[in-house]
Amino acid sequence: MDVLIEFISNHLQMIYIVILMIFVGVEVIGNVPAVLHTPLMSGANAIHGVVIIGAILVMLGTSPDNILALSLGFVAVLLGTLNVVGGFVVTDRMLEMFKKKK
Amino acid sequence: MDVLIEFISNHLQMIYIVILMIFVGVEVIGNVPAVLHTPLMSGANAIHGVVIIGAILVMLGTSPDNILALSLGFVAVLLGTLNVVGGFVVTDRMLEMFKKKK
Amino acid sequence: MEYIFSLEFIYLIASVTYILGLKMLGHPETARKGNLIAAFGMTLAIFGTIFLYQGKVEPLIYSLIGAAIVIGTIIGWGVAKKVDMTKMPELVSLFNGMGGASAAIIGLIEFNHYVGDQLSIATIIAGLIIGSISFSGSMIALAKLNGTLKKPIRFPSYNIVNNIILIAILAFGVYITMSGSDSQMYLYLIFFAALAYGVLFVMPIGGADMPVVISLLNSFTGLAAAFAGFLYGNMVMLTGGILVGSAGTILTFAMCDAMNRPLASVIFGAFGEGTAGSEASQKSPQGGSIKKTTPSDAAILMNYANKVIIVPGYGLAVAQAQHVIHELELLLEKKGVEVKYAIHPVAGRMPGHMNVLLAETNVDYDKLVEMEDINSEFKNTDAVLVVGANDVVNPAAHNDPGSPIYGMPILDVEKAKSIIINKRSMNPGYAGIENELFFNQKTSMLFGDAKD
Amino acid sequence: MEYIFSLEFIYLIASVTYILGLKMLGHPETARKGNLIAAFGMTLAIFGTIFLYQGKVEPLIYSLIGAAIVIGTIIGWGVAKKVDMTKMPELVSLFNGMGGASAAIIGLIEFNHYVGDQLSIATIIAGLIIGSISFSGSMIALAKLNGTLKKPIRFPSYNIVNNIILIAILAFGVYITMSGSDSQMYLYLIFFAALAYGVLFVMPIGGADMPVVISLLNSFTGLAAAFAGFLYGNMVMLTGGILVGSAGTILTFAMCDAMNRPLASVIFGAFGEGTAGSEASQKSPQGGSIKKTTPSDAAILMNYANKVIIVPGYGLAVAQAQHVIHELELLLEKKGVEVKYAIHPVAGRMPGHMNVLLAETNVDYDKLVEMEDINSEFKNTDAVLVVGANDVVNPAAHNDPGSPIYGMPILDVEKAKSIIINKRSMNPGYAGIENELFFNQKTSMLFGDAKD
Amino acid sequence: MKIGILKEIEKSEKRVSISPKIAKLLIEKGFEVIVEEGAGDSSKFKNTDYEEVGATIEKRGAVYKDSNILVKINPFDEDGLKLIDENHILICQLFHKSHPEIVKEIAAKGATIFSMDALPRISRAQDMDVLSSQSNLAGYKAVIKGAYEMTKIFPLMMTAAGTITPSRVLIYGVGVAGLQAIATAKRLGAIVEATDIRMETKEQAESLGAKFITVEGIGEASDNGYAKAASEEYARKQKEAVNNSLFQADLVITTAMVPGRKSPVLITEEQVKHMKNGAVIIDLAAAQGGNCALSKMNKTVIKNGVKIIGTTISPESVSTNASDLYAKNMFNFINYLTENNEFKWNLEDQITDETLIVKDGVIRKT
Amino acid sequence: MKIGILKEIEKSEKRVSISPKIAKLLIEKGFEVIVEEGAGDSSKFKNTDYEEVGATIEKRGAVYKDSNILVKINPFDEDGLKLIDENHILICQLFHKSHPEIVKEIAAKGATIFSMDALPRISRAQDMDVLSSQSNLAGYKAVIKGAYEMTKIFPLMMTAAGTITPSRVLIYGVGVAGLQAIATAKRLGAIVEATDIRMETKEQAESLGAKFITVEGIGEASDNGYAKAASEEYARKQKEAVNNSLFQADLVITTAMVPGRKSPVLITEEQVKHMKNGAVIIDLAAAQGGNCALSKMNKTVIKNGVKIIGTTISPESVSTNASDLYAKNMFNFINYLTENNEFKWNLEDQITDETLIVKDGVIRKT
Ligand SMILES: NC(=O)c1ccc[n+]([C@@H]2O[C@H](COP(=O)([O-])OP(=O)(O)OC[C@H]3O[C@@H](n4cnc5c(N)ncnc54)[C@H](OP(=O)(O)O)[C@@H]3O)[C@@H](O)[C@H]2O)c1
Ligand SMILES: NC(=O)c1ccc[n+]([C@@H]2O[C@H](COP(=O)([O-])OP(=O)(O)OC[C@H]3O[C@@H](n4cnc5c(N)ncnc54)[C@H](OP(=O)(O)O)[C@@H]3O)[C@@H](O)[C@H]2O)c1
Ligand SMILES: NC(=O)c1ccc[n+]([C@@H]2O[C@H](COP(=O)([O-])OP(=O)(O)OC[C@H]3O[C@@H](n4cnc5c(N)ncnc54)[C@H](O)[C@@H]3O)[C@@H](O)[C@H]2O)c1
Ligand SMILES: NC(=O)c1ccc[n+]([C@@H]2O[C@H](COP(=O)([O-])OP(=O)(O)OC[C@H]3O[C@@H](n4cnc5c(N)ncnc54)[C@H](O)[C@@H]3O)[C@@H](O)[C@H]2O)c1
Repeated sequence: MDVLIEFISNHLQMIYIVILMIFVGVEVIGNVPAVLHTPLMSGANAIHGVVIIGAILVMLGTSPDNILALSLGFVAVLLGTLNVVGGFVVTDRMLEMFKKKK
Repeated sequence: MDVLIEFISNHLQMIYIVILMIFVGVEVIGNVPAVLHTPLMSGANAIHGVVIIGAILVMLGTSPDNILALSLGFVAVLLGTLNVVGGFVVTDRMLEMFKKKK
Repeated sequence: MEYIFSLEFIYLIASVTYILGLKMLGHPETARKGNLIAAFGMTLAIFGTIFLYQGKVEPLIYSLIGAAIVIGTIIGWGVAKKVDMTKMPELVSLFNGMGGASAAIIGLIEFNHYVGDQLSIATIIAGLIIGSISFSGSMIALAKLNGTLKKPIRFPSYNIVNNIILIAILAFGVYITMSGSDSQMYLYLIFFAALAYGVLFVMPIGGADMPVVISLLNSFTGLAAAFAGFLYGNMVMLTGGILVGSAGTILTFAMCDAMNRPLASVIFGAFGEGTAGSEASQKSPQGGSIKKTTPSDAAILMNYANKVIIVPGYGLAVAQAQHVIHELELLLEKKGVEVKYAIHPVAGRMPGHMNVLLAETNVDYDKLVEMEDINSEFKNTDAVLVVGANDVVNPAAHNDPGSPIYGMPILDVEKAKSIIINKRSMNPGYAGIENELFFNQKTSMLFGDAKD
Repeated sequence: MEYIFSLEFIYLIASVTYILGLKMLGHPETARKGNLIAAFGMTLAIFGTIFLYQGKVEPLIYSLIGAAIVIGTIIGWGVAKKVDMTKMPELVSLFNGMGGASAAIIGLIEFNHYVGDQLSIATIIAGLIIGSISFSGSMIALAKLNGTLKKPIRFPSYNIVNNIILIAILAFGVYITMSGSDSQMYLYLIFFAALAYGVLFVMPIGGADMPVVISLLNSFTGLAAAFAGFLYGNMVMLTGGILVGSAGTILTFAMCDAMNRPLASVIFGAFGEGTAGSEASQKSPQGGSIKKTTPSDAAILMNYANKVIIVPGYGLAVAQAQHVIHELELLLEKKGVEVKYAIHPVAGRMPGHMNVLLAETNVDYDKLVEMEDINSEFKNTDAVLVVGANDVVNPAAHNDPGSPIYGMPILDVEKAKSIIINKRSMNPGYAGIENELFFNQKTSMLFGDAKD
Repeated sequence: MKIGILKEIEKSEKRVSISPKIAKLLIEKGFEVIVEEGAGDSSKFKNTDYEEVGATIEKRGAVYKDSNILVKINPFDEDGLKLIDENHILICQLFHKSHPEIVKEIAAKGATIFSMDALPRISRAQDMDVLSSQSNLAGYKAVIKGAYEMTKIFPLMMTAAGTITPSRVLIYGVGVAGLQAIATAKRLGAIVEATDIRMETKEQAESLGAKFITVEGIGEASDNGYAKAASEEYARKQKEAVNNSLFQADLVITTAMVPGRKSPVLITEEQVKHMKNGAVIIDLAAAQGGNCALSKMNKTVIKNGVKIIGTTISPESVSTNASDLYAKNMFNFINYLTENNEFKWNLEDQITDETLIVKDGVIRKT
Repeated sequence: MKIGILKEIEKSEKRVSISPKIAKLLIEKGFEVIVEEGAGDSSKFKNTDYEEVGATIEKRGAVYKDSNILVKINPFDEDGLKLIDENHILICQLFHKSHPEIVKEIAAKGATIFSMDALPRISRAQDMDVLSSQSNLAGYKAVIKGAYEMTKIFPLMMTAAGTITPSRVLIYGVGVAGLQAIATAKRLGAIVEATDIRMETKEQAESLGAKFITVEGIGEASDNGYAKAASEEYARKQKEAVNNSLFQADLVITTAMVPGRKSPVLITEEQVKHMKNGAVIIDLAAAQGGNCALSKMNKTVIKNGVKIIGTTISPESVSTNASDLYAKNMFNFINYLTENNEFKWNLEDQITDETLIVKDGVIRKT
């Protein structure tokens, strides 16, 4: 119990941020037309590609002789990039159908 | 400059919270029908009555012999209460017109 | 340790209730509940603060606080309950002022506790200034609303002067912060300066625009609260304050374009009194001035009416809006509103013009009521929608022997609780918002009595 | 000091771009820009992280990172550009998996750096589990979408088993955290367990439901990212992750009721393949299965069409929806869409039935086109809206010598790019959303070829 | 006072000036109502219907003898005039400008007469405006008659047996009659075009879904709702503008009238030659000479495949409704002129002044 | 092959079996078309119109002599039958059930005849279905005729001269004709009620805005679109159910028919007595005896104030359109039966089988 309490009071602001973020997330999606579901999903998908930053941090942190970590990290960054780049590009392509007519 | 920088990096999370809060605020209002403007305003008005907490803290903080502070604080709390209570009650009354018909 | 956590926790909850509350306030159905939720959160926060305060406190102080709260509650409640509907805006303005004052006072008190700590001082000063402005401003707004202050005072280059003062205040504030001075004198100086500015700020603005002003001041107070919150690192004040600050601002703009005028023109009183639009749900008739309103607005008004009478006229034919009106009718009936059409014998340009139109959309014949029969019904009608009719609802026929239509029997729409007049439509077919789409198309309305 | 701040600052900006981006993605007009904004923020964050990193870093590592990013970009871009539209969902699923994997790997690496620090370990484990699940899950989803995996595998009390495994994993996770053990073995054990669960989780779900599943996994990955962010106290990851987490969840539900089925029934495969609804903007025809769609959806589809043909039938008369349809027509034309009516000679129940109906709403005679003339036009029509017509668009007249209408000429709607069939209306008049209100009234649509 | 309701003697006339419903109202107001035998028959009002509401049925002579106020629709005829004297107050559509001789006769008898058609076209007079109420019905019936005479149907129909193109209807004169004609033709699904000398009618016609044919250089002002006579030059321009539509038209309805004048000729024999085989022209202005050169009052002329039917603005065939409306107008009129059943003779009042043609043998208007 | 188009000789008949437009199509398909002099006149088609599209105009005798296929609308009459021989293929509405003697005659001549009215009511035959195409127009015209005969107007009108209540129209038989009648009456603003023995027509009537009068215990099934004869008991129930509306009705249109049978009597003399003074009954079933006991074919009977007009489902008066549609039906029919201008005689085919009454002198259907 105390652990929890301690945790909360230590990371109070973090918690605020998390909660607010959730609100924002919910609000932002609001009621989107169904046609946009896929693009939206794909967009969000691209965004959670931020993990790549984690991956980068890991690599930046690891000593060059820790092969395992390095190679794993390498893969992580690679995958992350895939997620980010691919994600955004795909989304963009999907959205082409929404180009406004003149 | 440094002051600013320092300030920012010290209160980073606060800043996040502020920004997110702003987002939430904006999102939440979204596009409200004009009839709701007054009630909404009045509701918001009641909410910013939170200052009362500040007032209370002041009083709790001041030593009982600091008459000025006390009296001022007293007024502050009083006014704050007015704001809060009055605000919510008024809002509620305004909203009576929205009672759903059977 | 324990109680800190729980206090923080309470604050957390409170902040959430504010957000939820505000959100729900945005929808007619949930508005009321929303208000209560926020109120609940507030109560929680207040008592939390008092009872979970760490460190020793004199009972005297407790009792003082208690007293203040009790008195405040009684007064606030009483006033809020008693005052009659048309005075609501005054009240809001009043309470808003209270909040501002309270914030200002905090500033006054806390100032010398924090001398030296620039950041805090800056915060305090900011809170003080904003709080004071919003206080004095609200008071003026109040005075204007209940008519104590009639005409907007405005002298050449008024705005310039105003802005200069404002800048002076800010500069002074910065100076105090930087200098680290602890002079009470300075403090009160800036305090009064701010008060003065508040007055000057609101003075020149037309009474009809007050709601906008109030909303603006409202978000000011929000900011003030936020600053205080920042000062104490008190989350609930911070969040609550910011929330109101941002929401309030948006709201202000929303209001402005509800009466379609730019905020600037409101503040710098670009328009004169006469044409000044006035805020929607405020029913008190503004002498002779015209109230604009929005479709969604009028829609809600009708949705919550029990009985609506539609008065079609030649304009309906010109706009070919019969289908639209019919759909509106169906819509309202779904919502349980009783809808009738008042057919004036000479509405339109040929005998039976309206019948032809409405028959086209298969409006139920029983819904079409002749003038003689319907005139008695207006008085217990909540809303009348006059679509492109004019002469047939023109009181001049009764009152003005000079007028060409004098002596012609008319529909006594004035008797109804509220009247919506729809005149010349902009480009019909333009898609609007929400379920008012079609209704909206032809609707830019004038609130109040028929006359063009 | 300097650069930290600026990095933090960059992160701040990034987080904001995500929010904005996501918001804009919610509106057809802005969607595209939104996507770009988010992408921009992301780039910013990535390079910021690399170049503003404090403390010494081997060039080797830099180059490695660089390489990884370059390769990733090339592959990702290439694939995304090449793959054809119908395969989009697969791609999304794939990329989502990548993200999950990446998160999982981070967990694997960081584990032993934090042994002892319970909180961090807990975070790591959580990230690891979720990441792995979403990785393996996505892969299965992918396989199902491109048909590698056909039929849903499901054996008695499948769900029970699944849940047990899940619980086991969680319990084990908690144990590792508490025990403070540093055993790599445990780590990998839980890793693989999670992978396995991911597989089992998706296996039994019908291919048509995949989009929902992907969206779900998507929000999982979001969470994983958030955990990683928490681990490093890295704001941008935290915010981004949470954002996706919450948004994704909402989205998942939205999708579910777009195909009106509860999430549960999707996950526990309550429905069989056949009737399984399928996600809206995905065009690939599902063998024989029916696609439901929502009004707002169909609306947008038509708004962005260049040419829409409306096929009225007897149902239109029964529903008396002619006015509604007419308004829709006007609406679309305002949006610059070309609208025509295809009148089948025997639509309705009497000769000229449709003419009577549409004349009532003053539909322009030139817009009514006879079957012979319009049939050629369908192929270059983006959307056909069939309202309460059936036989007259029933291909059986061509294909099925058995059918009573065999030999009757019909409207070849199949040729059009997309078809919306509107059948029996629920209670007309119920107010829907946005400009689709009226349209919506009579609309619960079946996507795909005509047949009832 | 006693009000006498006379039977209309014109053979084509099917209306009656007061319907039982209104007779009832009059009686309630304290008037006595005497109805000539069979007056209501062809409007489907039986004598008994009148008796039920308290009116008395009399032979024609008796009606003249017993009543102070004599009500009719059409001008009084020779034999009628013989029976009137200085005590009689007559009310009917006299069209005094066109019938000076009758006016003289009445004056000679020292009687008094109000003419309904002289009513000013002002808003507050609308409920007594027989021209509006009658020509309105005439507009409706003209279309029905047209539809009946045509060998085509009005609406567009896309059927298994091919598509029937909608009929094209052209309407001259967008007055009350014209507007109602537009409305009715439109309802039946025809493509309707209309033209008028008064520009303000453009919007009105369009508000009923008709296409308005503007005669460029159109500039004839209207005085209080009525049209002035058209200039030569206008007439020419008009023909040019309209011809195109005229030659495609399946049904043409003309309502163009200029009060107290011969109505303008809008369709010449030459134009008729170019019209569609099978087309129909209904000329509501035939009584005043007709808008079509070939039209003859109450006759159907067929000229190379075109049927030209001459009739009037008075909707005799829808007699039931027409009588009801006319009667209501009369009621409002009498009501307006009298105070507890006595005439006010308020000659300052515009309505009284303009409608009172002869007072006690003195001719006030010519 | 040569197609001969004969002039209809019945005096009331204004239609022609092939219009110039269709003649053109036939000629394009390679047929020769011979038109009897003046055949199209009363449908407003001039001989020249036919010649323009490449048809030849002949005297009646010549038409019979030169052509292989003889097309008509009404059954062949005595003199006509004299002129036919075994090479002739005749196409018309024979109503063979009602005209056995004509069938015999034709058989005797060894000729061949298709009867259009025998066409099966199946979807793919709809474009040859003359009953549908014609009764559709009849439904429209019936309303126009009614509106023309009535002394009231259809729509509701609230005017300065009082309110005119809408007319009430009652329609018996919601077939093709009935539906079109509903639509037309509704368009004109009347309050429309309808009744039919086939329950499925309820929704159809309502889809056009009419109120359907359900005869409780209604249960007569329909076979392939046609109604079966109604039971005694049903007839009674129907009258009870309808009376209320019947006695308020201003216009009644009856279209109730049972193929090859005398049409049911739906309105008795007794009922007519209770109807409104001035009401009008249009009986489209008069040819088969009529739905109203009093109606006489092609006559207008007036019985205590009620006008009863007996006519048929064939819309002779809208001849232009009617001919167009009939012609189109014929074209589709001939088209369907022939392959590059030769008959296929595919007797397995339902349409051929059911319409082919006599083949080369052999009677196939009675
Ligand atoms: N019934 C008859 O037989 C007959 C015959 C002749 C004359 N009149 C006269 O006509 C008048 C009828 O009165 P009324 O009230 O029906 O008509 P009205 O008094 O002429 O007023 C019509 C109003 O509709 C508005 N309007 C025009 N087009 C519009 C559009 N597209 N959308 C929205 N509003 C539009 C106009 O104002 P904006 O331009 O500002 O929009 C105008 O004020 C009476 O004075 C009557 O005496 C009647
Ligand atoms: N034109 C003529 O002269 C004539 C005469 C007789 C027969 N027919 C026959 O009638 C048919 C006409 O074809 P059609 O496609 O026009 O009509 P249809 O084939 O009868 O189909 C009508 C469809 O509308 C739907 N519907 C019914 N009420 C509805 C409502 N309130 N809202 C939405 N949808 C509704 C029904 O499906 P749900 O019940 O699932 O909604 C039904 O499938 C042809 O087979 C033709 O042969 C024509
Ligand atoms: N405001 C009122 O109280 C009131 C009451 C009744 C009628 N009115 C108006 O008075 C006007 C006239 O009514 P009316 O029907 O008795 O008019 P009318 O019967 O005298 O004439 C019929 C129409 O023919 C037109 N016309 C005349 N000469 C023409 C020409 N050469 N070419 C083309 N058109 C020509 C006239 O402009 C008029 O519109 C109408 O617009 C009506 O709305 C007003
Ligand atoms: N699907 C097709 O191909 C097709 C084509 C044409 C017509 N039809 C259908 O066939 C049906 C009959 O067409 P029709 O107009 O030739 O019918 P009809 O002319 O033979 O009869 C007219 C109507 O009278 C009704 N009727 C008969 N006896 C009655 C009684 N005692 N009381 C009340 N009503 C009675 C019949 O039900 C029918 O609706 C129609 O519903 C039509 O839609 C179908």
